Amino acid sequence: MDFGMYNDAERQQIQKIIEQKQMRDFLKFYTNLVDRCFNDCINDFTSKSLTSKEEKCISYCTDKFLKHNERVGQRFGELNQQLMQQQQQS
Amino acid sequence: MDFGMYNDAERQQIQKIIEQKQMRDFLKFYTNLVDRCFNDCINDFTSKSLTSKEEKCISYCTDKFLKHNERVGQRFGELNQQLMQQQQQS
Amino acid sequence: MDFGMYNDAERQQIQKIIEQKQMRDFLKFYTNLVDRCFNDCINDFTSKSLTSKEEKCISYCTDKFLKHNERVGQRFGELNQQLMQQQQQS
Amino acid sequence: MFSPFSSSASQQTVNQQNVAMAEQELEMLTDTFYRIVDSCYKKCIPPKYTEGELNKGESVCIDRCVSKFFDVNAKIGEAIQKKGQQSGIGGSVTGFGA
Amino acid sequence: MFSPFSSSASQQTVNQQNVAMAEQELEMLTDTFYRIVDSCYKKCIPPKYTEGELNKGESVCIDRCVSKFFDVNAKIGEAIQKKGQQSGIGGSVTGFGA
Amino acid sequence: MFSPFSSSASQQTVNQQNVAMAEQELEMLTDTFYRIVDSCYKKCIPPKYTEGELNKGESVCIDRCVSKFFDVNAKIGEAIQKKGQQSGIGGSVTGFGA
Repeated sequence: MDFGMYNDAERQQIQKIIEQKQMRDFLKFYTNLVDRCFNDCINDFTSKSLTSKEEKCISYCTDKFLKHNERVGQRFGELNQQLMQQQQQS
Repeated sequence: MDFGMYNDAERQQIQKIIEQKQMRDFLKFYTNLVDRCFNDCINDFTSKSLTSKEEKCISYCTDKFLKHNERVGQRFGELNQQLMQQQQQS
Repeated sequence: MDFGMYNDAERQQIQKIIEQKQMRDFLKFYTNLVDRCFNDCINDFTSKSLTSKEEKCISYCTDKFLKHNERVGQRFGELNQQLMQQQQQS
Repeated sequence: MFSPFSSSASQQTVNQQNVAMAEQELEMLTDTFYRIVDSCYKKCIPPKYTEGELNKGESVCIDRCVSKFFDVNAKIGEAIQKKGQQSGIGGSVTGFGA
Repeated sequence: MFSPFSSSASQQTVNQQNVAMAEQELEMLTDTFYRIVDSCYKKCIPPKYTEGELNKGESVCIDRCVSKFFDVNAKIGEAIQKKGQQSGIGGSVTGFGA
Repeated sequence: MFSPFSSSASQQTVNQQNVAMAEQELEMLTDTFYRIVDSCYKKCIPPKYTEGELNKGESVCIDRCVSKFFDVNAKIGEAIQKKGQQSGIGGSVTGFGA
């Protein structure tokens, strides 16, 4: 976001909102991660405990989802910045 | 909705809420539209830019989704009004 | 939840929040139920009214979804309580 | 709507519970609308797009789909009420006829 | 719970942060519950309905599915914490045992 | 950022509409981010996991997927504006460049 249009007091308040949002965003990320990996990895209900195959799948899925988020975040940031610059020039 | 039960002051406040809601509703409509058309039309990741086939698909999908929303809205309004009349008679 | 850490006044306020939440939770349960059973049971659009086969499906689906919710609720409660006890011991 | 003899809106007292109720009904109504849009799109519009218009078959399907959604909604609402699992909430939970 | 000698609730001060924390834990707990309902329905209940009861296979599947969801939730929570990507949020993020 | 000659933040008046606008833009931006994460995961990551790394094909697919999502978002935003169905909301509805 471009904060150039806000005064210092407004920026302070916006900063507070961002901090409150971070906790909610982390929870959303975490629940998305659990839902996706559970749905993709757990398909054997012949026993109550996780099989070693399922445990490995969950571990790979967690890593992959984290890296996916990171990579999308990088591209998202770059493209969003390009867009902002285009808007300022036009 | 049936506003007959509210006084003028209440109606004014409800009107304000409806106006605030319209912006949120439009955004929801817009994000649903983008998600659906992206998911239905974009399946080629051999290049970075949209193919002409994808562009055409997005354009058709946008038009169709708009018309679908409109038609559902018409039927929804009619059936909802019927329901309200039935409830008032019973 | 473990309310041991709250004083009486706080518990009263939390109790109020729980009551307000129950209405929202019921609505969420109800809309999930309708969406699921509609999507699973209604696939014939050659006529405007529900077929007897569809009506039966909706009825079974409703019962099954209710019982599913109940059973998940029982297991959820048990496992959650176990977790709380483990956390207090550690 | 203006009448010189009616009490002006600014002098009326606003019952906040009334306003909150209206807001909740409005939320439910639009939520239901969006859920129907979603369900009926999946049921009636095949995801390959060769034109921007709704064809005849799609249009008829949408009309019937909305109608059936109302019926299913009412039917399940009644079933739930009969089971008495939510006494006291009553008929307006269906999100229709608000 | 009432005792004539304890300070009455109305005289106690309410720590709004405590109440907000309880509210958030409650939200997380019910959110988790609904996500399990959803996931385990997809895993255990085939979408053709020939009866309203849960049969034996479905019931057992549900029990195991809920149990496995708790295990996966805990496992991923630990993995995330180990990666230290969210220092300071700690064990309660899992939405369980709240 | 500190300058001894600028008026201190505590003396400035906060325009609550500005703050609300910033909050809404922030919500839209993160909402869009999560929707891209979701869509591109479905498009690019096959749900069988034999390693925790993103392989070359997946990485390239993600980059192109994010880029195409931006393009589709812009294209649909323009189309909607051209139809004039939402005059007055303007370019910021796309959730980008906020």
